[in-house]
Amino acid sequence: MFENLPLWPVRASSGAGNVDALYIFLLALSAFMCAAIFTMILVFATKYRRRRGVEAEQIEGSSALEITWSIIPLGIFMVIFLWGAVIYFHERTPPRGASEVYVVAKQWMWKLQHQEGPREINELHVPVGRDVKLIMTSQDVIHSFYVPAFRIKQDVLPGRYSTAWFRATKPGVYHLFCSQYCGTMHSGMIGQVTVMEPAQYEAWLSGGSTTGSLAASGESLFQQLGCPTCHRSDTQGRGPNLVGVFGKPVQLEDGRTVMADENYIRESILSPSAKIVSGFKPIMPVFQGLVGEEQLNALVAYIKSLSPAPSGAAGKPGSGPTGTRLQNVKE
Amino acid sequence: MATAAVVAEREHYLNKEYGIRSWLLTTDHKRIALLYLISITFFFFVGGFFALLIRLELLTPAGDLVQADTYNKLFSMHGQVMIFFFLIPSIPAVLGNFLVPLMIGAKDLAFPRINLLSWYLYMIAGLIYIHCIVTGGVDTGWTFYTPFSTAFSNTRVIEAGIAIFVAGFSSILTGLNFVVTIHRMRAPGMTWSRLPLFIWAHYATSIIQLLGTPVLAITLLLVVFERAFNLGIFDPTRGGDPLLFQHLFWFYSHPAVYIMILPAMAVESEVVACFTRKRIFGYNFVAMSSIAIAVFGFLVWAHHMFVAGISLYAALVFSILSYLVAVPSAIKVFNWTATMYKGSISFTTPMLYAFGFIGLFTMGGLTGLFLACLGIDVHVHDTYFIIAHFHYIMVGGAVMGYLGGLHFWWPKISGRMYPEAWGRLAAMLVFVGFNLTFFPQFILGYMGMPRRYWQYPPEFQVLNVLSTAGSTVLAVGYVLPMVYFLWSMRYGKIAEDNPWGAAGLEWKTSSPPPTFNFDEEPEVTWEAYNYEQIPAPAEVPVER
Amino acid sequence: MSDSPVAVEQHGPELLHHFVDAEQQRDAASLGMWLFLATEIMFFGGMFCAYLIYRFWYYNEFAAGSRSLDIWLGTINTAVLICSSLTVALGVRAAQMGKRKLLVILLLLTIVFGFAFLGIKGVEWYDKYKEHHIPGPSFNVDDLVKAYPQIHIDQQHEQIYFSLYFAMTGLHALHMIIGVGIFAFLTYYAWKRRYTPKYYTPIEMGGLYWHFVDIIWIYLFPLLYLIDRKPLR
Amino acid sequence: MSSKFYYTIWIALLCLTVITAAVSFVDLGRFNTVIALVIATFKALLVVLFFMHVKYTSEKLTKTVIVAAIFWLLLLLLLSMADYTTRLLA
Repeated sequence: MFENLPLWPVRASSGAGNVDALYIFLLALSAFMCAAIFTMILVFATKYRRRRGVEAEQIEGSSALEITWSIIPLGIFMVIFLWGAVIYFHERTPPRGASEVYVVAKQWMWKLQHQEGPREINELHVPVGRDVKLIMTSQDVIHSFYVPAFRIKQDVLPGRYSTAWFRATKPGVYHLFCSQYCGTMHSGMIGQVTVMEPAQYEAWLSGGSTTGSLAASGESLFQQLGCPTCHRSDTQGRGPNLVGVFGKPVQLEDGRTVMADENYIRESILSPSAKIVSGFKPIMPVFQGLVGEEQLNALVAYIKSLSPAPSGAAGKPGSGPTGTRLQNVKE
Repeated sequence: MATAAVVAEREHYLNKEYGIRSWLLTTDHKRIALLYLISITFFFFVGGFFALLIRLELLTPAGDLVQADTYNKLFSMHGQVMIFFFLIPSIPAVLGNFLVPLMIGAKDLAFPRINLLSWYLYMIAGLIYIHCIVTGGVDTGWTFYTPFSTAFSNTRVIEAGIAIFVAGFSSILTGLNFVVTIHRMRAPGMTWSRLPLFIWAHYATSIIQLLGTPVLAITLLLVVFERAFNLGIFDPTRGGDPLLFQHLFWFYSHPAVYIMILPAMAVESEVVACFTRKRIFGYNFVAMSSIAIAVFGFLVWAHHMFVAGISLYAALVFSILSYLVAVPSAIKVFNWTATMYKGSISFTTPMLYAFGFIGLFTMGGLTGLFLACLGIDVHVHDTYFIIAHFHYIMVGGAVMGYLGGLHFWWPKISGRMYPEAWGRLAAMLVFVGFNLTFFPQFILGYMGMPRRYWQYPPEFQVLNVLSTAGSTVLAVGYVLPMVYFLWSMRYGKIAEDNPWGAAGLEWKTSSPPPTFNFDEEPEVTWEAYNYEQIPAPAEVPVER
Repeated sequence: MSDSPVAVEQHGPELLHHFVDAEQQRDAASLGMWLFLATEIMFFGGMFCAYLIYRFWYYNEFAAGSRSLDIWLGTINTAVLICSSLTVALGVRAAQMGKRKLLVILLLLTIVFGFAFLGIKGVEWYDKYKEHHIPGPSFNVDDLVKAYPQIHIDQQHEQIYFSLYFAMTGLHALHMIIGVGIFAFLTYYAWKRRYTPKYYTPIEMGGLYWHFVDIIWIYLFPLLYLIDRKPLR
Repeated sequence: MSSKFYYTIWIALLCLTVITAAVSFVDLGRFNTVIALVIATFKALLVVLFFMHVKYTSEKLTKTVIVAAIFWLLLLLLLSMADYTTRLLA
């Protein structure tokens, strides 16, 4: 109902409606509370304004009343908390099988690369109805990826990946803001997200220069850096076999078990000695400073592509083509 | 400046001695309060000047009034000046300094020389900061987020950091003095349950100052070390975690919000009681809610970091804890409202500020619920929604409280009445101007306008113009009291000892009080807010 | 830093005007000092927090860095500080009993121990300087990588350990310097017969401060020096 | 308090220092850290209780201040760790 009001942001993602619903609930609650308190104050102020010969009535207070107006708000707060937590949990858990876009933020631009290969600067094209997961990192300071129309925001940190996801529901062009202050042209670090119908999107995708998928460029980089000498696809290598590693728990030498997510792979490339896989020696050279953020993204995308895409992607129209492509790279 | 106005023959703290030395070397808490008053007023107008420039820049979507770098410095220095050099010391160091010993019946604070030292530390910090401003300023935002502040900013971060470090110790010493004074210096009969709520709230504030400020001090020091000596504690290129800085920073800076708002609540309790002529409804609950706010305030800091990359589980924990601190704040609002029931309410300037405070604080507090709520915070974090929210708390709450308190105790401080009509006009201007300035920013925020933007998409312009228009009204509302307070020091009506017919020990001594506060040591035999025993003044004293 | 000397405000031997009696004055000073020490705990607490997190993340680098410190000098320095705490405790007792000469001697001894600690600390820092273990552009821990091949060291992460080492020991040393200053002050006034068995609050307060700085070191020693000394396999 | 008492505490502190340094050379796995911290806390307690006279002070307030400060320090440490220890879980 607020779609046409100029004072309300567009709703263009699957999650936006949930956020708006909670927001409207909170607005109504606040309006009610304000109205109640302000009315009481106004009524008291007129009714009990100072009159000659009328003394104030001394009232000590009432524990029952105090407890009532502590417990009832607390109850309401817990409802708000739970409702908000559900939305947040949803926002922070990307669905399996989402197509991936790698984002590198730097002062003061957004560099994005689709897993299919196309690169964009300060622009992101996505189709309607597809889950898109953003895997983001920064080259310098903290930035924040903010698309008001999608109601998503996530700080982008140097030295690690942070992720966000959305499913666009409405074609159009929306603002992409950097919302974490990042220096001189912080307010110039804006771009746009173009949401297209799937057919148009496929046309756009094939229209660009064909650089090959991100995983493919990752693979050639993997070869180039000589990684396959140790990371062989059998069990004979001096390094762990990387096939099927991603998304699974990894047993470390010191007894810990960690989940092999994007950040784990990233750390294992940049600072291999931090987490040694059980049964292997810390012989891998450090790649900190040798590979740039975008190369790193390609490597991560490649290593992820070595793990079979989850079958849970079913039921999400539009995610089909990427899923098969990933599996092709595997062998 | 205050000495010039005094003509009464009776000896009191203002006319006991004259000359610059008698002020700069004073250990009298009342004189130190006035020293603070002058210095924080100066910084208030410095910060206000930056604010006006920011609002003027935002009149148009394009960045046309100042350069981007200048704009970044303006909002950074606006924040730092207003928070560390105005709001944190405002009520505690001026009204608290003046009133804590008077209210508990002491001759002075426990450590008068440390009190003076704390003012000197504040002045040293202020001078360093002014030097920082005039030699180029600082552009890190008031939050100093790393790695921007440590490795990327080209401005005078070290100087700003050291200034705030020193100001922090000034704040610690004030808090330390209050706690010791409240524990050790109470007059005979002044039991804990007889303390004015002003004292309870200042006690809670002091706890935060004591236990929170050192963490800010060390955090800023580590940032300074990182810039100056190449240490790498927050440096992501060496494996450091930029979020660690944020954790440490907000460990202080969230409770710091309560350093600003608790004293304002302290003022409101006194003012509401006086002008409804009633004991505050639920004294125990209001007193304990201050302590609860101080303690719970330390448990919620990471709600500033819901989108910063903290773990999902930590976010859940900090969100639920954030709601805990909302309960005692709500208790206070309900109790003030309940106090008005069957009262005898008069609409003096301080009471108008109190009405304004309750209204604006309620709105600020309710929008705080939005921000503690994980699902909403993701969308509105780092937008103008946040800006509006914390200005409702800090300006709508703390500054309204400060101005209300200044009017309420002005007769005691200066021995003169301010012109009531002008006072009411200024209070109305502040209220209207404030809402016009900051309400549109809630809408801007939900529409998605990020904070700290020098230029912005044109669809946000209408609301920004409204906001800028409001800020000019607000500015007039702030200049007016300064003018008529100064005027009243020479021309104002001589104040009686207790012009409002208020309860509280501070009204039992003369106006202005003698140097040692009371001619005879008071002995307290009554409960706080014994308004049934105090005759109301025949009419609300109005100038001329 | 401006924090420390102020907390031991020098009350005149006579009662200050705003106190009712000497007991109130003494109690106020004592509470003030303890509150000040509480703020000091939080001041160092920020660094302890950073330490805890990074030790959790980069245990190997912390272990290697800890091994590179001289445990003998560390232990000796701990002993030196404990001795200084003893002289302070005895000094307060001497003041209580009005033994002026003993008090002055004990205060002077404390100062000597203080300087000894700072001197040893200086030697340790100088060693770190020679070994290029000071964080910054010339930082280099190839020597540690060679010395402890069993520990997987990341050179960058190692800088975090040494950053914390220098921040923590540096600020501790600064507190020591301030402490020595305070004690020089106390010695002078003790010599001038300012303190009597009825009035020795400044000695007591200075003592509390000194003990506190000692306690910080009591924690810094195991946290920085003893992370991992067990024989390497 | 007699000076002998102070000497006893002093000896105890010195012994504990030597013990903590010596024990660190013995491989006890995780318990090395635990023992080091337990000994440090014990030493700190000796200093606080006896050298700083907290044991004999009649005042509860002093103890309250100390407990409050430690409580706040733990708040800082534990709530920060609530983030760091759970980051890898998600």
